[in-house]
Amino acid sequence: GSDDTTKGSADRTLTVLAASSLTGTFTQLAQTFEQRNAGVHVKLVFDSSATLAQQTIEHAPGDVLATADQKTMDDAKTGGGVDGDPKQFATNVLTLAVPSGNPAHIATLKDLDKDGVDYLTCVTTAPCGAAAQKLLAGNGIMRKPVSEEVDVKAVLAKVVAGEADAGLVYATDVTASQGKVTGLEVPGAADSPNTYWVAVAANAKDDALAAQWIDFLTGGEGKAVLEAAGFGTAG
Amino acid sequence: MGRPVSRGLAVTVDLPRLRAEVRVRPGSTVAVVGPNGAGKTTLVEAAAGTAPGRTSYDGEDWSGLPPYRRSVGMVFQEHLLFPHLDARDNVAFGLQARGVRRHGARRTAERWLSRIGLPDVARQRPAALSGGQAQRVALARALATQPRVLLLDEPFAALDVAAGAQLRLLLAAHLRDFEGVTLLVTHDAIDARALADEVVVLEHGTVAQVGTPAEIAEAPATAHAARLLGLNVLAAEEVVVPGHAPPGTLVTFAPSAVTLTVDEPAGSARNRWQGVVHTAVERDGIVRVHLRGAHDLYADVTPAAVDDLGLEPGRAAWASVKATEVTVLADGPT
Amino acid sequence: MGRPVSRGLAVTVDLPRLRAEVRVRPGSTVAVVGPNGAGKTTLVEAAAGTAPGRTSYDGEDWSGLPPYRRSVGMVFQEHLLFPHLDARDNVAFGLQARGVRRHGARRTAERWLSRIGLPDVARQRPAALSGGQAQRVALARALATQPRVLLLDEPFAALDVAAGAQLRLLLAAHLRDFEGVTLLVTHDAIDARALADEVVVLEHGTVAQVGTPAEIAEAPATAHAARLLGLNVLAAEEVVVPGHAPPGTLVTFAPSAVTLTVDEPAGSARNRWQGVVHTAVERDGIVRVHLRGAHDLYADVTPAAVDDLGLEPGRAAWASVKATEVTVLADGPT
Amino acid sequence: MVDAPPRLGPPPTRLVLAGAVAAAFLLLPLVALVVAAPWDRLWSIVSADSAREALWLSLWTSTIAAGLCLLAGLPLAWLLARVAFPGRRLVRALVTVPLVLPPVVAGVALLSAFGRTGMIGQPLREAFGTQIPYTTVAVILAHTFVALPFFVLSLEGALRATPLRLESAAATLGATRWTTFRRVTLPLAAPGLAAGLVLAWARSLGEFGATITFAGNYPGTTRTLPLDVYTALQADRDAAVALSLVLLVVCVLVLVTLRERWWGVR
Amino acid sequence: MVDAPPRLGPPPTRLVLAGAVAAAFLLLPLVALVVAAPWDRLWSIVSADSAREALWLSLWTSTIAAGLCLLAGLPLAWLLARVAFPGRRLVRALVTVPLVLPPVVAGVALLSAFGRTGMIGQPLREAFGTQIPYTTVAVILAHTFVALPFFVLSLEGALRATPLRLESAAATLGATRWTTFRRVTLPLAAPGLAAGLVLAWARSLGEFGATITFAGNYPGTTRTLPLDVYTALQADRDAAVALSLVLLVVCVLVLVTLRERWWGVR
Ligand SMILES: Nc1ncnc2c1ncn2[C@@H]1O[C@H](COP(=O)(O)OP(=O)(O)OP(=O)(O)O)[C@@H](O)[C@H]1O
Ligand SMILES: Nc1ncnc2c1ncn2[C@@H]1O[C@H](COP(=O)(O)OP(=O)(O)OP(=O)(O)O)[C@@H](O)[C@H]1O
Ligand SMILES: [Mg+2]
Ligand SMILES: [Mg+2]
Repeated sequence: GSDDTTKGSADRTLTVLAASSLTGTFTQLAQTFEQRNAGVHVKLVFDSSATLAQQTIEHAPGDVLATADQKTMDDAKTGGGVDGDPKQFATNVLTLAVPSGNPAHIATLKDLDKDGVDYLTCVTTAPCGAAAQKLLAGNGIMRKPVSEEVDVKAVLAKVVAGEADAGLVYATDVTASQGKVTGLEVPGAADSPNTYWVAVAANAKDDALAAQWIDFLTGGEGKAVLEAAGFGTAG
Repeated sequence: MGRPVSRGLAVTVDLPRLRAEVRVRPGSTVAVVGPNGAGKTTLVEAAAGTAPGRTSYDGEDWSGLPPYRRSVGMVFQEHLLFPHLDARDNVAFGLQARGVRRHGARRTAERWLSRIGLPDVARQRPAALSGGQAQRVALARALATQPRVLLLDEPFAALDVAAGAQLRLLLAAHLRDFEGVTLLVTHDAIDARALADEVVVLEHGTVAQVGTPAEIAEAPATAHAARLLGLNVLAAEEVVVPGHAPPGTLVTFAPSAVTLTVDEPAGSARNRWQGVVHTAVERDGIVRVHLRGAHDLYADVTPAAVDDLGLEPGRAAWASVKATEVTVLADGPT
Repeated sequence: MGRPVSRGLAVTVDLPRLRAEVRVRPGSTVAVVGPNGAGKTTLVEAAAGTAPGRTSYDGEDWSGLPPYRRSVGMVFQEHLLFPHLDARDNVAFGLQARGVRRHGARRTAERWLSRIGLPDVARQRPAALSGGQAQRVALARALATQPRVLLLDEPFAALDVAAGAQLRLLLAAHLRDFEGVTLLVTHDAIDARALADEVVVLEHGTVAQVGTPAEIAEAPATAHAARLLGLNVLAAEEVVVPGHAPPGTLVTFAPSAVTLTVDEPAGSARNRWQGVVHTAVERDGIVRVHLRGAHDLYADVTPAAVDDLGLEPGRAAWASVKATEVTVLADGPT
Repeated sequence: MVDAPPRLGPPPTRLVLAGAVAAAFLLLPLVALVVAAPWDRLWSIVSADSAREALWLSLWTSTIAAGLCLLAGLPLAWLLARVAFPGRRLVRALVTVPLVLPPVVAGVALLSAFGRTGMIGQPLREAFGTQIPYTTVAVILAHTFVALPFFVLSLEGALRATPLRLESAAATLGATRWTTFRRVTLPLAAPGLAAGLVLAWARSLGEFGATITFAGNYPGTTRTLPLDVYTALQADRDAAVALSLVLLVVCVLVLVTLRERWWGVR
Repeated sequence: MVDAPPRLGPPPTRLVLAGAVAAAFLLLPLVALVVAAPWDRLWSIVSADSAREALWLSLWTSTIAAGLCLLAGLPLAWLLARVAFPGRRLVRALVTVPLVLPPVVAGVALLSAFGRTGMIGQPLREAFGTQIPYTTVAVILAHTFVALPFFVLSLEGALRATPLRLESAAATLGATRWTTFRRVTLPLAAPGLAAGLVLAWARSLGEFGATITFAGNYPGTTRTLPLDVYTALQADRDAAVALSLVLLVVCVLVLVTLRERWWGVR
């Protein structure tokens, strides 16, 4: 539904519900968007994709939903949380992150099988965990991770802190770490990338502005910011 | 409304540890006496509504009522002052609970504190009061609300002589034109006699005797009642009595009736026992001599007699008592 | 070790509310008497180490020691039984704290409970004890550890006459061959006289008098000491005394020295006052008559005299006392 | 007590040692956190508008939640401690449940009750058109739901320790149960009440899972400081630590100054 | 007490009403949760090996954590309530801090202290080769860290309410402070102790954020039931609700049966 603000364009607010992994890029994009559109204020709400999808179904305030995988976007659509067709706007591939100095001397994914190597993945029910599980099986890694973390940021944090010898994270995370971790390419990762989706929420107050954000996101400027952060925007 | 109403207070307790019924006529005071553990506290708490029991006052049935709907004022044996309130606010509490504004209640409380001789402790909390001071504040607290039923559980226990005398006078003055009723638990014969119109003797959880102080003093039904009045108590078999005393009963005689001599007495006294002086304590110009032998005997003699006979502890002596002085008690040995 | 050692107990308290020093010779008992709030409890608690003060015993300095390193046994004025332990375990507590095994401590505790006449309450918690029972258990608890210093704060306050007599005997027997020392706080002249070798009179936070019971009875230094012994206390100006009594001092005479007559007395008695009989209370064969007039006067007379003179409340009467019976007190009015 | 507390001898070594170990165990991670904090950037992180906004939101919602705990929890604790109603054992156990529910599930439960299609939420919406989730009211409800059990349980323990006999004494003086509650029971339970309030307030201040699930993570209206910490954690872990230090310092400051004054606890 | 409690009149209506509102507020979301549960799939979700394993791990680690709280927190609470050491106010406030730290940050703090590169963890690993994170020990430490403040604060409140004079009496009977603590102070504070233990145990049972951050999330060693719930939540919200119900039921059962028996609380 849409009920437009009567105060005119001077006081328009856009509420974007976005997966937590988009925190950095969306914060940056929101600033640019606000500069481009005088009088527009962008409110960013970050949470896990599943929770946000649920929130749109609950008709939580929000104009745009951006999830970090297809399944949660499908859930939102099925539940009536979003209008129209969701658009894929980015991809992300898993890489193997090792702490600076690489204390366990890990060169390839195979090294995860060495004794005494503590590595981490996301919990298998989360998109990044599911992907990691598939990749590890595909590469014949037998040893289990020492822990399945809540989300990919938790994996990254522990690798950065040296609490683990390696962790499967997204390429964007390696970029974001600003050199605190080194990314090693994982064979087969690029074949099944994680996809990011965006759609207008069913409960949107300002459909036009929401559409404008999606255009901005999928346009050149959006792509540039996403790519700079390590996302893929080809798909 | 149709059913017989009795004026004054009626309390009935029916517990394993106390089965008793006590009535107090309007305007009168009943002293409840009895050995430790007899059930005195249980009885007055039933009247207050803090222990189970049936109570009626002036025909109103109070049994179902909580304490605050009864017009009672109670001095608890353990004082039960509120530790977080100072003495003045403790006394003012009842007035405030009954709707008096704080300022007025405090002024009244201060008057009461003066009346009990403690104007200076108004701002002290119970932890900073001495035992006797706490006891007096508790009495003031109970009196301040001017209840129709006064329940006093050993209100003079921790008092010094002067304060005791002062508060007894205060209470006596209060009771003189008091239209309500008073239940006074005491271990002191003087209190029972000076303040009470009637005495209830509780023993082993039942009422052993009811009567005026004089009646009970004349014919105590139990050893406790006799002892409370300072009498000697012996088994009937061991004493010559006027008339018949069934075996197993107890007899009693006053210490003042006992004559002490150093040699075996020759006169008309038919009961005589030899013993050794255990203690000899003077009180108010009378020496009470405790003679130990086959029995514990008490004799009251003059200081002069003590000097003449040399009744020092350890000295052997004879005690004798005339049969006419001996009373037979109703109950058996306890 | 060079510094003078004194045998027995020495307690010094230096607080705003009590500045006093008390000594107790080995094997002896000192009774501490005084009005409510005089500082008696403060004094014995200082000896126990639960209140500030300096204490030494048999030359050992106990001042820095916590209570458990002192060999004391204390009966607190408020009993302070442990609410979560039954009577037996309360008595056994001190023994167990001093290393006796539970089983043995409980057996000893049971013996003590029998000794104080309460074998049946062993398994009752303090909440289910009557006031007097609690008091007795507290006494047993203090005695059971056989301390060298016994501190008894009004140990007989809530007791019935029989229990009081029994426990006084028990305590007297205990004290007879006791090599430690005892401080006994009491409001009862009989206790002071029967149990104590010496009496300390505390008033207004200082020691007003020290002496044997007889010495103090003969020449009380304060009104309280006099009143405690049952004497009449008046201002010196109002009484003819032998010798000189400075104005502002108090004089005292025994109730037994007072003669009552219905008509104005003619004899040699030089002090005479008219009044109205307020109460007449018999105790142990003696009637104490309270005469109210310009002063409150007490007279002890025989019951026969009461009958002869018709001394009922409300009756006017004369009191007279011979000047030779009057003692001058050292301090001023209180 | 005007006197110094009775000198009962030195505290037992084993208690002092065990207590010190406990204190060290609690303090060590805090010290480590402080040491690891990004001291150079601290001020800029902490003084950001969003952080100030979140802190302020946290403080006032927690305070209101603590107040609600007082209003609603005090009677409940009293009922549990003093009134023998049927089913009391069960109610007492059920009150404990929000403690063991993972906070996120607590949020789900709150949604089931007050959400759009919830048992209360749906009728409410249909009757008045109001919606609770994703508003500041939801934050307060979430805080209260999570903190209330702490308050009730610790207060109930304290109420059980106050002497019943004093309430009897109050009743004989004419005090109704309400007056007795207000003038006797409450003052006597004051230390326990203070402890309970501190527990409830602190638990609210740190609440995360139920809030984000039930109230969402909207800046300005529902993003409390812990949610801001979470958000920061996604991009900049150091910032998250710095923001947590703010919580820590605010909490210590408030407790050291307010509590000791209000409750006279030394 | 052998007698029935004194009959001091009916409980005041306003207290009953407010208490009922509080109880309803706490119970309603639970009822909603139960109603919303996937009853058809419940048994299969709940009886899964992984759920049973997680429940068992949760139960025993929480119980050990509650035990550690007792061992370490009891002395600390006693010191705070009874000994006037310098800095007591500050220590008391600092003890409250783990309450307000968002659990995830608590986990970060624990890592900074006991992690591989932590203040204690690094020397520990270099000296003995032992590592705390990713082990069950870490779960227990995380639980204890989070639950200890609840225990200490609620117990301290209860200790302050017990009469000091009884401790004086114990001392005159020859009891050292330790004996007095054991035989007088502790039994008198029993209701508060029970409340504190329940709080600590329940808080441990529901603990999520600190555990997953510090100890990790691996089935069998560190995946407690709340972590299992979270794991399920990512994929299947209904399963998460079902698993939460297990926590709920276990908690209520344990509290209704054990607590009432052990502590004689009616
Ligand atoms: N709450 C209770 N539960 C069970 N028994 C109790 C309870 N309170 C008192 N008792 C018992 O009931 C008896 C009567 O107690 P009560 O306090 O009425 O005696 P009392 O006459 O007041 O004695 P005292 O002169 O010592 O104060 C005692 O034997 C006592 O042990
Ligand atoms: N903790 C305290 N702090 C301050 N003042 C106190 C404290 N305890 C007692 N007092 C005051 O000190 C005085 C002496 O008290 P104490 O208890 O020693 O008297 P006492 O002689 O034992 O009296 P009683 O015969 O009434 O028991 C009293 O005036 C009392 O108000
Ligand atoms: Mg009694
Ligand atoms: Mg005293």
